[in-house]
Amino acid sequence: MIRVQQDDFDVGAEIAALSAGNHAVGGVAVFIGVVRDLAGAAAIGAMTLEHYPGMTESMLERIEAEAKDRWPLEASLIIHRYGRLEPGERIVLVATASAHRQAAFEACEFLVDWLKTKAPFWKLEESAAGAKWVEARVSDDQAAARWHAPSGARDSDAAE
Amino acid sequence: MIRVQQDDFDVGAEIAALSAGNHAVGGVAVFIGVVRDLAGAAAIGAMTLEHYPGMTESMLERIEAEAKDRWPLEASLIIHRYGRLEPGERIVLVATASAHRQAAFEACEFLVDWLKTKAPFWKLEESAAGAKWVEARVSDDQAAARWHAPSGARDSDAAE
Amino acid sequence: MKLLYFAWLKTKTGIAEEEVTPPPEVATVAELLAWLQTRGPGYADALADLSALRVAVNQEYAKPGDPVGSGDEVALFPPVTGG
Amino acid sequence: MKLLYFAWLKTKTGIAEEEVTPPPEVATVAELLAWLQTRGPGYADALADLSALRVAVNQEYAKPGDPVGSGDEVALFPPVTGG
Repeated sequence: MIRVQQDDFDVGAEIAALSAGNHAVGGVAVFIGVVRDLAGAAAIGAMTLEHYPGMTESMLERIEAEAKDRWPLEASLIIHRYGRLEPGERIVLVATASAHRQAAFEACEFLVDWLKTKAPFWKLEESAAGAKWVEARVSDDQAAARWHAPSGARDSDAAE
Repeated sequence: MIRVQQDDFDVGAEIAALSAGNHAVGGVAVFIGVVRDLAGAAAIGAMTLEHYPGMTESMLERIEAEAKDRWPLEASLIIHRYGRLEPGERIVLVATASAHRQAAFEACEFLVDWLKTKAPFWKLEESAAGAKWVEARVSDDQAAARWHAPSGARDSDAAE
Repeated sequence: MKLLYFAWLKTKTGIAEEEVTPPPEVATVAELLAWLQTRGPGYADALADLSALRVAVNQEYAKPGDPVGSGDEVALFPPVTGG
Repeated sequence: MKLLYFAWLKTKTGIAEEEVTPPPEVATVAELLAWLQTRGPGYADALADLSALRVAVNQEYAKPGDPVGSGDEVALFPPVTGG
Protein backbone atom coordinates (compact mmCIF):
# COMPACT_ATOMS: atom_id res chain seq x y z
CA MET A 1 0.00 0.00 0.00
CA ILE A 2 1.22 3.50 -0.71
CA ARG A 3 0.15 6.90 0.59
CA VAL A 4 1.38 10.39 -0.27
CA GLN A 5 0.13 12.86 2.30
CA GLN A 6 0.83 16.11 4.09
CA ASP A 7 -0.08 14.81 7.55
CA ASP A 8 2.15 12.89 9.93
CA PHE A 9 1.50 9.17 10.47
CA ASP A 10 1.25 6.86 13.48
CA VAL A 11 4.28 4.57 13.22
CA GLY A 12 3.07 1.99 15.75
CA ALA A 13 -0.41 1.69 14.27
CA GLU A 14 0.86 1.48 10.69
CA ILE A 15 3.36 -1.27 11.51
CA ALA A 16 0.81 -3.23 13.56
CA ALA A 17 -1.76 -3.05 10.75
CA LEU A 18 0.78 -4.40 8.28
CA SER A 19 0.91 -7.88 9.80
CA ALA A 20 -2.39 -7.90 11.69
CA GLY A 21 -4.15 -11.25 11.23
CA ASN A 22 -1.41 -12.63 9.01
CA HIS A 23 0.50 -15.22 11.01
CA ALA A 24 2.81 -16.05 8.13
CA VAL A 25 4.75 -12.87 8.97
CA GLY A 26 7.94 -13.59 10.89
CA GLY A 27 9.58 -10.20 10.63
CA VAL A 28 8.86 -6.61 9.70
CA ALA A 29 11.65 -4.31 8.52
CA VAL A 30 10.95 -0.61 8.82
CA PHE A 31 12.68 2.59 7.82
CA ILE A 32 11.63 6.00 9.07
CA GLY A 33 13.21 9.03 7.47
CA VAL A 34 13.49 12.11 9.67
CA VAL A 35 14.36 15.74 8.92
CA ARG A 36 17.90 16.41 10.11
CA ASP A 37 18.92 19.91 11.14
CA LEU A 38 22.39 19.59 9.69
CA ALA A 39 23.28 19.40 6.02
CA GLY A 40 26.99 19.82 5.75
CA ALA A 41 27.87 22.69 8.07
CA ALA A 42 24.77 24.87 7.76
CA ALA A 43 22.00 24.54 10.34
CA ILE A 44 18.61 24.04 8.71
CA GLY A 45 15.46 25.55 10.09
CA ALA A 46 12.97 23.50 8.15
CA MET A 47 12.38 22.16 4.68
CA THR A 48 9.57 21.94 2.19
CA LEU A 49 9.03 18.83 0.11
CA GLU A 50 7.41 19.44 -3.26
CA HIS A 51 6.10 16.52 -5.29
CA TYR A 52 4.39 15.78 -8.59
CA PRO A 53 0.86 14.67 -7.66
CA GLY A 54 -0.23 11.74 -9.77
CA MET A 55 3.21 10.77 -11.01
CA THR A 56 4.45 10.33 -7.43
CA GLU A 57 1.68 7.90 -6.57
CA SER A 58 2.01 5.87 -9.77
CA MET A 59 5.79 5.60 -9.35
CA LEU A 60 5.47 4.49 -5.73
CA GLU A 61 2.95 1.85 -6.74
CA ARG A 62 5.29 0.59 -9.43
CA ILE A 63 8.26 0.46 -7.05
CA GLU A 64 6.23 -1.41 -4.47
CA ALA A 65 5.05 -3.90 -7.09
CA GLU A 66 8.64 -4.48 -8.17
CA ALA A 67 9.70 -5.18 -4.58
CA LYS A 68 6.89 -7.73 -4.30
CA ASP A 69 8.11 -9.37 -7.51
CA ARG A 70 11.67 -9.63 -6.24
CA TRP A 71 11.11 -10.66 -2.61
CA PRO A 72 8.52 -12.92 -0.94
CA LEU A 73 6.65 -10.19 0.93
CA GLU A 74 3.47 -10.73 2.89
CA ALA A 75 2.75 -7.00 2.98
CA SER A 76 4.39 -3.64 2.39
CA LEU A 77 3.68 0.00 3.06
CA ILE A 78 5.17 3.25 1.81
CA ILE A 79 4.04 6.57 3.28
CA HIS A 80 5.71 9.72 1.96
CA ARG A 81 4.89 13.18 3.22
CA TYR A 82 5.11 16.47 1.37
CA GLY A 83 4.87 20.11 2.46
CA ARG A 84 6.80 21.98 5.12
CA LEU A 85 8.59 19.86 7.73
CA GLU A 86 10.56 20.90 10.80
CA PRO A 87 13.74 19.18 12.04
CA GLY A 88 12.85 15.98 13.88
CA GLU A 89 9.66 15.45 11.88
CA ARG A 90 9.07 12.18 10.03
CA ILE A 91 9.25 12.33 6.22
CA VAL A 92 8.84 8.77 5.07
CA LEU A 93 7.91 5.34 6.34
CA VAL A 94 8.78 2.15 4.49
CA ALA A 95 7.77 -1.17 6.01
CA THR A 96 8.02 -4.68 4.59
CA ALA A 97 6.67 -7.85 6.20
CA SER A 98 7.89 -11.31 5.28
CA ALA A 99 8.20 -14.81 6.67
CA HIS A 100 11.97 -14.28 6.55
CA ARG A 101 13.95 -11.39 7.99
CA GLN A 102 16.44 -11.31 5.11
CA ALA A 103 13.71 -10.70 2.52
CA ALA A 104 12.12 -8.01 4.70
CA PHE A 105 15.43 -6.18 5.17
CA GLU A 106 16.47 -6.34 1.52
CA ALA A 107 13.10 -5.21 0.17
CA CYS A 108 12.94 -2.34 2.68
CA GLU A 109 16.40 -1.09 1.79
CA PHE A 110 15.65 -1.45 -1.94
CA LEU A 111 12.51 0.68 -1.59
CA VAL A 112 14.24 3.38 0.46
CA ASP A 113 17.08 3.62 -2.07
CA TRP A 114 14.56 4.01 -4.88
CA LEU A 115 12.54 6.63 -3.05
CA LYS A 116 15.69 8.70 -2.52
CA THR A 117 16.67 8.64 -6.17
CA LYS A 118 13.62 8.12 -8.38
CA ALA A 119 10.46 9.35 -6.67
CA PRO A 120 9.50 12.85 -7.82
CA PHE A 121 10.12 14.82 -4.63
CA TRP A 122 12.21 17.98 -4.36
CA LYS A 123 13.61 19.43 -1.17
CA LEU A 124 13.71 23.16 -0.44
CA GLU A 125 15.87 23.72 2.61
CA GLU A 126 15.63 26.81 4.82
CA SER A 127 18.74 28.11 6.54
CA ALA A 128 20.11 31.35 7.89
CA ALA A 129 21.31 32.08 4.33
CA GLY A 130 17.79 31.67 2.88
CA ALA A 131 15.89 28.92 1.10
CA LYS A 132 17.74 26.67 -1.33
CA TRP A 133 16.73 23.75 -3.51
CA VAL A 134 18.78 20.68 -2.63
CA GLU A 135 20.81 19.19 -5.48
CA ALA A 136 20.78 15.46 -6.16
CA ARG A 137 23.68 13.62 -4.57
CA VAL A 138 25.80 11.15 -6.45
CA SER A 139 25.93 8.80 -3.43
CA ASP A 140 22.17 8.36 -3.61
CA ASP A 141 22.34 7.37 -7.25
CA GLN A 142 25.05 4.86 -6.40
CA ALA A 143 22.98 3.33 -3.61
CA ALA A 144 20.09 2.81 -6.02
CA ALA A 145 22.40 1.47 -8.74
CA ARG A 146 23.26 -1.50 -6.49
CA TRP A 147 19.76 -2.81 -7.15
CA HIS A 148 19.74 -2.57 -10.92
CA ALA A 149 19.01 -5.86 -12.61
CA PRO A 150 21.65 -6.60 -15.28
CA SER A 151 18.96 -6.66 -17.97
CA GLY A 152 17.77 -3.17 -17.06
CA ALA A 153 14.39 -4.24 -18.38
CA ARG A 154 12.52 -2.52 -15.58
CA ASP A 155 14.47 0.69 -15.71
CA SER A 156 12.64 2.12 -18.71
CA ASP A 157 10.95 4.57 -16.37
CA ALA A 158 14.26 6.24 -15.60
CA ALA A 159 15.67 8.86 -17.91
CA GLU A 160 19.11 9.15 -16.38
CA MET B 1 19.68 0.63 25.38
CA ILE B 2 18.67 -2.98 25.92
CA ARG B 3 15.70 -4.54 27.70
CA VAL B 4 14.83 -8.19 28.32
CA GLN B 5 11.24 -8.46 29.44
CA GLN B 6 8.13 -10.62 29.52
CA ASP B 7 5.74 -7.82 28.58
CA ASP B 8 4.93 -6.55 25.12
CA PHE B 9 6.27 -3.16 24.01
CA ASP B 10 4.84 -0.08 22.29
CA VAL B 11 6.57 0.06 18.90
CA GLY B 12 5.58 3.63 18.07
CA ALA B 13 6.59 5.05 21.45
CA GLU B 14 9.91 3.19 21.51
CA ILE B 15 10.88 4.37 18.02
CA ALA B 16 9.83 7.95 18.73
CA ALA B 17 11.84 8.02 21.99
CA LEU B 18 14.93 6.83 20.14
CA SER B 19 15.41 10.03 18.15
CA ALA B 20 13.41 12.46 20.32
CA GLY B 21 15.29 15.73 20.70
CA ASN B 22 18.22 14.55 18.58
CA HIS B 23 18.06 16.37 15.28
CA ALA B 24 21.19 14.71 13.97
CA VAL B 25 19.09 11.60 13.24
CA GLY B 26 18.20 11.27 9.56
CA GLY B 27 16.88 7.73 9.56
CA VAL B 28 15.77 4.97 11.89
CA ALA B 29 15.95 1.35 10.80
CA VAL B 30 13.74 -1.05 12.73
CA PHE B 31 13.18 -4.77 12.82
CA ILE B 32 10.27 -6.37 14.60
CA GLY B 33 10.28 -10.15 14.99
CA VAL B 34 6.87 -11.78 15.19
CA VAL B 35 5.77 -15.33 16.12
CA ARG B 36 4.85 -17.19 12.97
CA ASP B 37 2.31 -20.00 13.07
CA LEU B 38 4.13 -22.06 10.49
CA ALA B 39 7.48 -23.78 11.01
CA GLY B 40 7.94 -26.07 8.05
CA ALA B 41 4.62 -27.83 7.55
CA ALA B 42 3.41 -28.07 11.17
CA ALA B 43 1.06 -25.41 12.52
CA ILE B 44 2.29 -23.99 15.81
CA GLY B 45 -0.05 -23.00 18.60
CA ALA B 46 2.37 -20.91 20.60
CA MET B 47 5.94 -20.93 21.79
CA THR B 48 7.84 -20.28 24.97
CA LEU B 49 11.14 -18.41 24.94
CA GLU B 50 13.52 -19.36 27.74
CA HIS B 51 16.59 -17.26 28.43
CA TYR B 52 19.57 -17.09 30.76
CA PRO B 53 18.92 -14.08 33.02
CA GLY B 54 22.08 -12.07 33.53
CA MET B 55 24.03 -13.55 30.66
CA THR B 56 21.35 -12.46 28.19
CA GLU B 57 21.51 -8.84 29.30
CA SER B 58 25.31 -8.69 29.33
CA MET B 59 25.53 -10.26 25.85
CA LEU B 60 22.96 -7.83 24.44
CA GLU B 61 24.85 -4.91 25.91
CA ARG B 62 28.06 -6.17 24.35
CA ILE B 63 26.44 -6.66 20.94
CA GLU B 64 24.94 -3.19 21.07
CA ALA B 65 28.32 -1.68 22.02
CA GLU B 66 29.95 -3.48 19.10
CA ALA B 67 27.35 -2.09 16.68
CA LYS B 68 28.06 1.42 17.98
CA ASP B 69 31.78 0.81 17.43
CA ARG B 70 31.22 -0.31 13.85
CA TRP B 71 28.62 2.20 12.66
CA PRO B 72 28.02 5.89 13.39
CA LEU B 73 24.81 5.46 15.40
CA GLU B 74 23.05 8.25 17.25
CA ALA B 75 21.00 5.78 19.29
CA SER B 76 20.01 2.12 19.38
CA LEU B 77 17.50 -0.07 21.16
CA ILE B 78 17.10 -3.81 21.60
CA ILE B 79 14.05 -5.21 23.33
CA HIS B 80 13.77 -8.99 23.58
CA ARG B 81 10.83 -10.76 25.20
CA TYR B 82 10.79 -14.13 26.94
CA GLY B 83 8.00 -16.38 28.18
CA ARG B 84 4.99 -17.79 26.31
CA LEU B 85 4.05 -16.04 23.09
CA GLU B 86 1.12 -16.65 20.73
CA PRO B 87 1.31 -16.46 16.92
CA GLY B 88 1.25 -12.82 15.80
CA GLU B 89 2.84 -11.57 19.01
CA ARG B 90 6.01 -9.46 18.88
CA ILE B 91 9.20 -11.16 20.10
CA VAL B 92 11.94 -8.67 19.46
CA LEU B 93 12.49 -5.06 18.48
CA VAL B 94 15.79 -3.76 17.15
CA ALA B 95 16.05 -0.09 16.21
CA THR B 96 19.06 1.94 15.12
CA ALA B 97 19.13 5.68 14.50
CA SER B 98 21.82 7.37 12.44
CA ALA B 99 22.45 10.44 10.34
CA HIS B 100 22.72 8.08 7.36
CA ARG B 101 20.28 5.41 6.28
CA GLN B 102 22.96 2.94 5.18
CA ALA B 103 24.55 2.88 8.66
CA ALA B 104 21.15 2.46 10.30
CA PHE B 105 20.21 -0.44 8.01
CA GLU B 106 23.52 -2.26 8.33
CA ALA B 107 23.70 -1.96 12.11
CA CYS B 108 20.11 -3.11 12.50
CA GLU B 109 20.63 -6.18 10.33
CA PHE B 110 23.89 -6.95 12.13
CA LEU B 111 22.16 -6.86 15.51
CA VAL B 112 19.25 -9.02 14.37
CA ASP B 113 21.62 -11.63 12.91
CA TRP B 114 23.54 -11.75 16.18
CA LEU B 115 20.42 -12.05 18.29
CA LYS B 116 19.28 -15.01 16.23
CA THR B 117 22.55 -16.88 16.64
CA LYS B 118 24.36 -15.77 19.81
CA ALA B 119 21.89 -14.47 22.39
CA PRO B 120 20.99 -17.12 24.98
CA PHE B 121 17.34 -17.72 24.10
CA TRP B 122 15.76 -21.10 23.44
CA LYS B 123 12.47 -21.70 21.71
CA LEU B 124 9.97 -24.34 22.85
CA GLU B 125 7.32 -24.70 20.14
CA GLU B 126 3.86 -26.08 20.76
CA SER B 127 2.10 -28.02 18.01
CA ALA B 128 -0.55 -30.68 17.63
CA ALA B 129 2.24 -33.22 18.16
CA GLY B 130 3.26 -31.68 21.50
CA ALA B 131 5.97 -29.29 22.66
CA LYS B 132 9.40 -29.44 21.07
CA TRP B 133 12.64 -27.51 21.56
CA VAL B 134 13.68 -25.86 18.30
CA GLU B 135 17.12 -26.88 17.02
CA ALA B 136 19.59 -24.28 15.81
CA ARG B 137 19.51 -23.72 12.07
CA VAL B 138 22.61 -23.61 9.94
CA SER B 139 21.25 -20.71 7.87
CA ASP B 140 21.13 -18.51 10.98
CA ASP B 141 24.78 -19.23 11.73
CA GLN B 142 25.65 -18.37 8.14
CA ALA B 143 23.76 -15.06 8.34
CA ALA B 144 25.76 -14.10 11.45
CA ALA B 145 29.03 -15.30 9.92
CA ARG B 146 28.71 -12.61 7.23
CA TRP B 147 29.53 -10.05 9.91
CA HIS B 148 32.65 -11.68 11.34
CA ALA B 149 35.70 -9.44 11.18
CA PRO B 150 38.61 -11.31 9.56
CA SER B 151 40.67 -10.93 12.75
CA GLY B 152 37.99 -12.68 14.83
CA ALA B 153 39.31 -10.62 17.73
CA ARG B 154 35.83 -9.88 19.05
CA ASP B 155 34.54 -13.45 18.76
CA SER B 156 36.13 -14.75 21.95
CA ASP B 157 32.68 -14.88 23.52
CA ALA B 158 31.52 -17.57 21.12
CA ALA B 159 32.30 -21.21 21.75
CA GLU B 160 31.17 -22.56 18.40
CA MET C 1 -0.19 20.80 -24.41
CA LYS C 2 0.02 21.17 -20.64
CA LEU C 3 3.41 22.09 -19.14
CA LEU C 4 4.31 21.64 -15.44
CA TYR C 5 7.38 23.09 -13.70
CA PHE C 6 8.74 21.89 -10.36
CA ALA C 7 11.32 23.06 -7.82
CA TRP C 8 13.73 25.71 -9.15
CA LEU C 9 12.34 25.38 -12.67
CA LYS C 10 9.10 26.80 -11.30
CA THR C 11 11.02 29.63 -9.60
CA LYS C 12 12.89 30.53 -12.79
CA THR C 13 9.96 30.34 -15.23
CA GLY C 14 7.76 32.07 -12.66
CA ILE C 15 4.86 29.68 -13.21
CA ALA C 16 3.81 26.24 -11.96
CA GLU C 17 1.85 25.23 -15.06
CA GLU C 18 0.64 26.58 -18.37
CA GLU C 19 -1.11 25.58 -21.56
CA VAL C 20 1.02 26.04 -24.68
CA THR C 21 0.65 25.44 -28.39
CA PRO C 22 4.15 24.88 -29.83
CA PRO C 23 4.69 25.28 -33.59
CA PRO C 24 3.86 22.15 -35.61
CA GLU C 25 7.55 21.25 -36.18
CA VAL C 26 7.95 20.53 -32.42
CA ALA C 27 7.48 16.74 -32.30
CA THR C 28 9.97 15.50 -29.66
CA VAL C 29 11.03 16.32 -26.12
CA ALA C 30 14.31 17.80 -27.38
CA GLU C 31 12.49 20.01 -29.88
CA LEU C 32 10.05 21.16 -27.21
CA LEU C 33 12.91 22.15 -24.88
CA ALA C 34 14.66 24.06 -27.69
CA TRP C 35 11.45 25.95 -28.44
CA LEU C 36 10.85 26.74 -24.75
CA GLN C 37 14.36 28.25 -24.48
CA THR C 38 13.28 30.92 -27.01
CA ARG C 39 10.23 32.06 -25.02
CA GLY C 40 11.99 34.63 -22.82
CA PRO C 41 14.79 35.21 -20.33
CA GLY C 42 13.13 33.18 -17.53
CA TYR C 43 12.81 30.18 -19.82
CA ALA C 44 16.31 30.60 -21.20
CA ASP C 45 17.64 30.67 -17.64
CA ALA C 46 15.57 27.70 -16.46
CA LEU C 47 16.57 25.62 -19.47
CA ALA C 48 20.20 26.76 -19.72
CA ASP C 49 21.62 23.41 -18.51
CA LEU C 50 19.64 20.55 -20.00
CA SER C 51 21.83 18.00 -18.16
CA ALA C 52 20.28 19.26 -14.88
CA LEU C 53 16.79 18.69 -16.27
CA ARG C 54 14.43 15.72 -16.18
CA VAL C 55 11.32 15.46 -18.34
CA ALA C 56 8.20 13.38 -17.87
CA VAL C 57 5.57 12.97 -20.58
CA ASN C 58 2.18 11.93 -19.22
CA GLN C 59 3.85 11.16 -15.87
CA GLU C 60 6.47 8.82 -17.35
CA TYR C 61 10.17 9.70 -17.54
CA ALA C 62 10.98 10.61 -21.15
CA LYS C 63 14.14 10.77 -23.26
CA PRO C 64 15.09 13.60 -25.65
CA GLY C 65 13.87 11.66 -28.70
CA ASP C 66 10.50 10.67 -27.26
CA PRO C 67 7.46 12.14 -29.07
CA VAL C 68 5.27 14.91 -27.61
CA GLY C 69 1.89 16.00 -28.91
CA SER C 70 -0.90 18.47 -28.28
CA GLY C 71 -2.80 16.39 -25.71
CA ASP C 72 0.23 15.56 -23.58
CA GLU C 73 1.10 16.60 -20.02
CA VAL C 74 4.82 17.46 -20.02
CA ALA C 75 6.61 18.06 -16.71
CA LEU C 76 10.05 19.66 -16.32
CA PHE C 77 11.97 19.21 -13.09
CA PRO C 78 15.47 18.82 -11.64
CA PRO C 79 16.83 15.44 -10.54
CA VAL C 80 14.77 14.30 -7.57
CA THR C 81 16.00 14.87 -4.01
CA GLY C 82 13.16 13.38 -1.99
CA GLY C 83 12.92 11.32 1.18
CA MET D 1 29.94 -24.76 42.20
CA LYS D 2 26.55 -23.67 40.82
CA LEU D 3 25.23 -25.52 37.77
CA LEU D 4 22.43 -24.21 35.52
CA TYR D 5 20.56 -26.19 32.85
CA PHE D 6 18.49 -24.66 30.05
CA ALA D 7 16.04 -25.90 27.41
CA TRP D 8 16.09 -29.68 26.86
CA LEU D 9 19.09 -30.08 29.16
CA LYS D 10 16.82 -29.02 32.00
CA THR D 11 14.17 -31.49 30.87
CA LYS D 12 16.63 -34.37 30.73
CA THR D 13 18.45 -33.67 34.01
CA GLY D 14 15.12 -32.88 35.65
CA ILE D 15 16.46 -29.77 37.39
CA ALA D 16 17.04 -26.11 36.51
CA GLU D 17 19.95 -25.56 38.88
CA GLU D 18 21.95 -27.26 41.62
CA GLU D 19 24.97 -26.81 43.84
CA VAL D 20 27.64 -29.48 43.29
CA THR D 21 31.08 -30.27 44.69
CA PRO D 22 33.00 -32.15 41.99
CA PRO D 23 36.04 -34.23 43.01
CA PRO D 24 39.26 -32.19 43.18
CA GLU D 25 40.64 -33.62 39.90
CA VAL D 26 37.86 -31.80 37.98
CA ALA D 27 39.63 -28.60 36.87
CA THR D 28 38.32 -27.91 33.33
CA VAL D 29 35.00 -27.69 31.49
CA ALA D 30 35.74 -31.00 29.73
CA GLU D 31 36.50 -32.74 33.01
CA LEU D 32 33.35 -31.34 34.58
CA LEU D 33 31.20 -32.65 31.72
CA ALA D 34 32.84 -36.09 31.96
CA TRP D 35 32.14 -36.20 35.69
CA LEU D 36 28.52 -35.07 35.21
CA GLN D 37 27.93 -37.91 32.73
CA THR D 38 28.59 -40.42 35.58
CA ARG D 39 25.95 -38.94 37.90
CA GLY D 40 22.99 -40.98 36.65
CA PRO D 41 20.90 -41.87 33.59
CA GLY D 42 19.35 -38.37 33.27
CA TYR D 43 22.79 -36.78 33.15
CA ALA D 44 24.17 -39.46 30.82
CA ASP D 45 21.24 -38.79 28.47
CA ALA D 46 21.52 -35.00 28.66
CA LEU D 47 25.27 -35.09 28.06
CA ALA D 48 25.32 -37.93 25.50
CA ASP D 49 26.18 -35.61 22.56
CA LEU D 50 28.66 -32.96 23.64
CA SER D 51 28.65 -31.41 20.14
CA ALA D 52 25.04 -30.32 20.82
CA LEU D 53 26.09 -28.62 24.03
CA ARG D 54 27.25 -25.10 24.86
CA VAL D 55 28.86 -24.17 28.16
CA ALA D 56 29.15 -20.79 29.86
CA VAL D 57 31.35 -20.18 32.90
CA ASN D 58 30.32 -17.12 34.91
CA GLN D 59 28.06 -16.08 32.00
CA GLU D 60 30.82 -16.20 29.37
CA TYR D 61 30.96 -18.83 26.64
CA ALA D 62 33.67 -21.36 27.56
CA LYS D 63 35.79 -23.91 25.68
CA PRO D 64 36.49 -27.50 26.83
CA GLY D 65 39.92 -26.61 28.19
CA ASP D 66 38.79 -23.55 30.17
CA PRO D 67 39.21 -23.82 33.96
CA VAL D 68 36.29 -24.27 36.39
CA GLY D 69 36.46 -23.88 40.18
CA SER D 70 34.31 -24.10 43.24
CA GLY D 71 32.97 -20.54 43.15
CA ASP D 72 31.96 -20.62 39.50
CA GLU D 73 28.50 -20.50 37.90
CA VAL D 74 28.51 -23.02 35.06
CA ALA D 75 25.60 -23.13 32.61
CA LEU D 76 24.86 -25.95 30.17
CA PHE D 77 22.55 -25.33 27.23
CA PRO D 78 21.94 -26.24 23.58
CA PRO D 79 22.87 -23.91 20.70
CA VAL D 80 20.68 -20.83 20.97
CA THR D 81 17.48 -20.52 18.91
CA GLY D 82 16.19 -17.15 20.02
CA GLY D 83 14.49 -14.23 18.36
